[in-house]
Amino acid sequence: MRNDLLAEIFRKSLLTRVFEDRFVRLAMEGVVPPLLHPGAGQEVAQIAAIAALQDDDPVLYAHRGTGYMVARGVSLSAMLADCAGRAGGTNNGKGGIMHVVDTARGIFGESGTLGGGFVISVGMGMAAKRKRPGQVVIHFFGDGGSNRGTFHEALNWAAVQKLPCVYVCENNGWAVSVPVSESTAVENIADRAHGYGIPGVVVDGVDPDAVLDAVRVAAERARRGDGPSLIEIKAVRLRGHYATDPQDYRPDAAEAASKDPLEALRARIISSGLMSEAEVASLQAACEAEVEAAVVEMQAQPLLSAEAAFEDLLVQGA
Amino acid sequence: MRNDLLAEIFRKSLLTRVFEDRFVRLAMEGVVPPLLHPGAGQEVAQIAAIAALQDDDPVLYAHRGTGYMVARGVSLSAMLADCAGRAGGTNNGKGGIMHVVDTARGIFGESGTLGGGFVISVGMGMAAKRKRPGQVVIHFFGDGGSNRGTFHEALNWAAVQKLPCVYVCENNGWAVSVPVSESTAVENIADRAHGYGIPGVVVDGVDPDAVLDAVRVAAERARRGDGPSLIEIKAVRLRGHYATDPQDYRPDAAEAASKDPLEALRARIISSGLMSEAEVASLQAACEAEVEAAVVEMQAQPLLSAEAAFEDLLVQGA
Amino acid sequence: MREITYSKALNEALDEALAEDEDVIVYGCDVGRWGGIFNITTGLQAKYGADRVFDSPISENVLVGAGVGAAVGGLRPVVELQFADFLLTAGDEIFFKAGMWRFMHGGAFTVPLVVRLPSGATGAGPEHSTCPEAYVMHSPGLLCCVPSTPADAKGLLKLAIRSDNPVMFFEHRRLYQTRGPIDDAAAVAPFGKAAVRREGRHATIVAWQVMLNRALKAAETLAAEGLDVEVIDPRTLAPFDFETILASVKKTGACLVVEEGYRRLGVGAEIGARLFEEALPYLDRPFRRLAIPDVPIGSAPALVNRILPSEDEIVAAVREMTR
Amino acid sequence: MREITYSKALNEALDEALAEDEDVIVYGCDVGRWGGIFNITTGLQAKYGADRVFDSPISENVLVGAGVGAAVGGLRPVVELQFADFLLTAGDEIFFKAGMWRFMHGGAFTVPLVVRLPSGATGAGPEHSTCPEAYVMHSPGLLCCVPSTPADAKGLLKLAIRSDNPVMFFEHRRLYQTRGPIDDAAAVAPFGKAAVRREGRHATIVAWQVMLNRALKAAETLAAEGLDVEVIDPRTLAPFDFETILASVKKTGACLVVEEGYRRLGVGAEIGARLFEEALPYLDRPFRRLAIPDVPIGSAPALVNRILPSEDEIVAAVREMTR
Ligand SMILES: Cc1ncc(C[n+]2csc(CCOP(=O)(O)OP(=O)(O)O)c2C)c(N)n1
Ligand SMILES: Cc1ncc(C[n+]2csc(CCOP(=O)(O)OP(=O)(O)O)c2C)c(N)n1
Ligand SMILES: [Mg+2]
Ligand SMILES: [Mg+2]
Repeated sequence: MRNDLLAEIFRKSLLTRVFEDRFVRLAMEGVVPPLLHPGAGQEVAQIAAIAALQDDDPVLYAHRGTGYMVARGVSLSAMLADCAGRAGGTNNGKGGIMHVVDTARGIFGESGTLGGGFVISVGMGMAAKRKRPGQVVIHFFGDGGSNRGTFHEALNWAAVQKLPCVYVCENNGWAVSVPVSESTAVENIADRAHGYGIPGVVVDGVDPDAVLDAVRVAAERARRGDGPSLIEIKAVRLRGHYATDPQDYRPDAAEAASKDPLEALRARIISSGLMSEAEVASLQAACEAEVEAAVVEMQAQPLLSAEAAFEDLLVQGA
Repeated sequence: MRNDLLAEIFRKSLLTRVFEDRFVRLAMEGVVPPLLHPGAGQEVAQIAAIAALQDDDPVLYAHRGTGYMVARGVSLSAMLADCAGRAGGTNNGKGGIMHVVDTARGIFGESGTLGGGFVISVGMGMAAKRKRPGQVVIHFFGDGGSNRGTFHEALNWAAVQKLPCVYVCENNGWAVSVPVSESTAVENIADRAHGYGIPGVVVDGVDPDAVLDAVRVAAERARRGDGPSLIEIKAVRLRGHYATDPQDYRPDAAEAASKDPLEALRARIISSGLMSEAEVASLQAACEAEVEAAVVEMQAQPLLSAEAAFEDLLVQGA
Repeated sequence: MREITYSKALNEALDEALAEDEDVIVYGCDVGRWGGIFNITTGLQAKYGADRVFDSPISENVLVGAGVGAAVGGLRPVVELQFADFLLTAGDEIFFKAGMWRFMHGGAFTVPLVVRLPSGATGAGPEHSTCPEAYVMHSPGLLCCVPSTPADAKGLLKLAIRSDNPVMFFEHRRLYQTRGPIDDAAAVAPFGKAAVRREGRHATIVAWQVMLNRALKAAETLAAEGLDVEVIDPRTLAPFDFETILASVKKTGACLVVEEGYRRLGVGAEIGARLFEEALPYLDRPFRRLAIPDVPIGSAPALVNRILPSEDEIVAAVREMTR
Repeated sequence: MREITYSKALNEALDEALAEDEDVIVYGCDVGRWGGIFNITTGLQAKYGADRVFDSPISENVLVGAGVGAAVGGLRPVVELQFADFLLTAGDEIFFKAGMWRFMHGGAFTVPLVVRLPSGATGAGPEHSTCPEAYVMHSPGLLCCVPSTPADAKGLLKLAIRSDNPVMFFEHRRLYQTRGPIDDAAAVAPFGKAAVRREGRHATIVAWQVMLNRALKAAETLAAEGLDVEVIDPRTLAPFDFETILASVKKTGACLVVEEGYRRLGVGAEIGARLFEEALPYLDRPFRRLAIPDVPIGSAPALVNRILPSEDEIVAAVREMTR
């Protein structure tokens, strides 16, 4: 891919990592509830995937990580405010980090029940097809979530209708403590594409070029009116399921740590001469500063009124 | 297959056809509600599939037809009584023809919501594996029902657990008025087996040998502990969705009628010299007599007490 | 005034909604080419095209879930589930996605979705017979219509499609062939306005759909005995017009709710509890409910009839209450 | 007497059930190797093997549906859904398969299934916070346990596993770490027997789980003011011991139900309606309910606390009722 794009993916991935690490520390300090499922290890692929789309193509995501939001430039302080129960957030105290939303940036939210997004994405594809030709709906989900029945119903109907949807499975090998091999009867989740007559491809989550290309191909197919695709990213979950998960069920934690795609990208950026070590260090410092500024901005926001509990349910007078 | 088995499949298929045709007439006369979904065209395959199993291997079926029950020798008058709201039925007025049950003959019932049987079959497979090694659970369902999410959840988990389950899709090309091509993104539903790492085979529903063989192979695999299989029978729905369906949505009705597997089997039986025309005629007469006797027996039963409405829900004192 | 059937009224509402707003789409199993297993969508695909009126796979989760997504994406989907019972088959999508997608995202979306739910006991067994309105009325974020007349069927369905909120629309299958007057010029009362179908002063009956018809017949019988019963049709269960019931019960002092759902924690439970909360000084007579006595609905007609509240039972209950 | 936590009590019940009956199996997401996300199944896989205690895919429909099938096939499955809310995600399997498989097949089967449902608001958002007991109590064919103490948690879970009926077992997550005495020799009261947790004569409060604890604290405050409140813990919602409540309310003349479910058509609605049906002459005071005010439960703690009934609100309600 072009150098500037690669640099941008690196910058956003770094910012995501710094942001989430700071989030975890805030959680330990009790400033926000510890409800983040860290995306460490998956942010490079998430951001590369988003880079393959138009800036406002709708994104439905799952619970792991904030790379999607950072990729689209969602306000960091807003995400923190969501979690801290303060004003200035995106969901008015309703959904914390789980339901970050920013429709102007194409961030269309998350289903708290895993697999709930598959079916929503189908309808969004139906609307895109009719109202916004050329728009592509992307839905990210985990290996674990791919065993929900909604996966089947959604992919089948999306394929029948040739909807402009791209399904991206981030297979990090684990669903909380359950390894994919014990929950899933097939090695590559992408193989399930056969059952819906659509392309299914596997890409390595360490390789942003491969991810970008795969999503581009799928998005072009979607825009042509040829229907959905299934992309499986072989990913690595560097941290616990949730921020403070001891992970004692996990024999592969050390091995995983050695496979950090962000480290690989950092090394590539430096060895290819795209940035010097010093430039990377100052980028890191800039990310840290940006995150600190977001923390300060969040903390300056007033707490939400408890009466927000009664808002945002029904549209009044409709 | 052996001649005696073929003759038996023919006899049972004929009996099923005669029984269901009589049922439809009873419905027109108002004796029973018109809730039968005629299995005409599918009974040969249904009965051949059952013939591949042990006599008490559990069967979960879908709504179309009664071949499974006739194959196992369920009392015809009991099935009629179920529908007529009389004593002597199998489900005490609760389920009519939809929920015929006869556990002694391995008939384990039906889910009224399509696709509800997939998940039940997994649990029955779990119980078979632990409590009755060698037992195989078979579940019949339609092409339409295969688009329920439960298909996906069940086949995946059955495959992970290597359960002794055999999944038989009777693909008759229609779900009520919707052709399979408009609801289903893949030509062969058997291809979905790839997504669960299990065998998926297609057989012609006109060919009882092929059906028998496919189910035998699947049952042996299940007994060996190698897990489930998916078999797709290309079937033909000769009648309407329900007994009195005018089927005006259906361009292929005449073509379907020309493909009646029972007629093909009748011709084969005669042309191969297994039975003479006269023998077939007298078999037909015997079936008719058996069905008439069942009607008489059913009509001699008292009507169910309306208090049965309150029975069969919870086990008392447990 | 014209007289049309309840099913024709629904068909007209869909037809007009499709004509008025090109964002309206209609889909579900068999609704396209065939016009629906109950013929409510007859002719609509021919008129509006398969892009707007279409068949679906048998996939209730995605039927409803896609409806939420399509609504979020700017369409106004009208989804048919073939039997109201299937609302529980799509439980996550009805209660969490339709009911809460807007809420959990802080009001970022509107969800103008209508789910049509043909309900009622016709002998098709425990999973094809219920009137499961109570599940909806218990759940935040969902509106709920229960039209009893052709005029309401048409008017409420049109309002439901225009609403920016998700609406669960219960059509009673045993009403499809009933006829009633419809005044094309009249404005439809908004959601949350009950109709007093008959005035009276000795007791109040709350009922809708098939039970409303039974209640009205029972009221005639009772009138001949000198008992004047007020009969209230709530028309929508969410929002719920409790005020009309309260005013009636303050006048009559006695309330009977007749419903086709299960009794325990049914709609009647809520009405009884609220009356007890808000009208105790006016309550002359013990509250009464007639409902399905907390067993599933079997298929044999004798069993079904045994548990559906009957006209005779309504008459007897009112006699007993007012004794 | 020993003191143990509620979560230890549940773990012991499972342990003993697995030891007593080799047909008992325990499964769900993460219950095997990890011992469950709330550590209720800790140690059980090591002790009984992966054939009897095992992990599952994230597939709630088959988790519950396979439970029904396994029960029909002669096992006694105990299934964990990670959050009670997911009961609606597996709606068909819970309400139609578990609740009706026996019924619709004329009693041919028994369905000795237990579904464990960790409930309660802990700030995890609208789909991970509810106490959805009312959906179960409204539905025929399901038993429903709501243990409030470690002793009941253990006793009722053991009974549930031994029962030949399907049992929805609600464990409140905010009780897991609470401790209480347990008398290993004492027989557990059967399903359908409420416990009077405190005697009193001025008002009756019905509450369970976290709300029971709040009610008991409120009762202490009220006692200091001279108001003696009777506090009843139903222990099981189906079967439901209405008689104990009726007797109490006949004595006190005033009833308040405090629950963590949605208010409209909640458990309190049923209690209120039944009292109004059966005890009108004894009802001195309007009925009162404290419950979630019919909005989903957001994630910010301030919002959650705003809508969960508090000790102060209970105190205020009783004061107002008895004024
Ligand atoms: C329907 C449903 N079941 C279970 C859960 C609880 N849960 C949340 S995340 C998770 C694991 C998800 O695994 P995967 O989809 O692989 O995503 P990952 O966490 O690995 O990114 C589980 C079981 C849920 N939220 N929804
Ligand atoms: C969950 C659910 N959705 C819809 C229905 C209504 N329904 C009953 S049979 C049927 C068509 C079934 O098609 P298929 O599975 O192909 O079986 P066939 O009738 O062709 O034998 C439909 C839509 C149902 N019973 N359950
Ligand atoms: Mg994973
Ligand atoms: Mg079919």
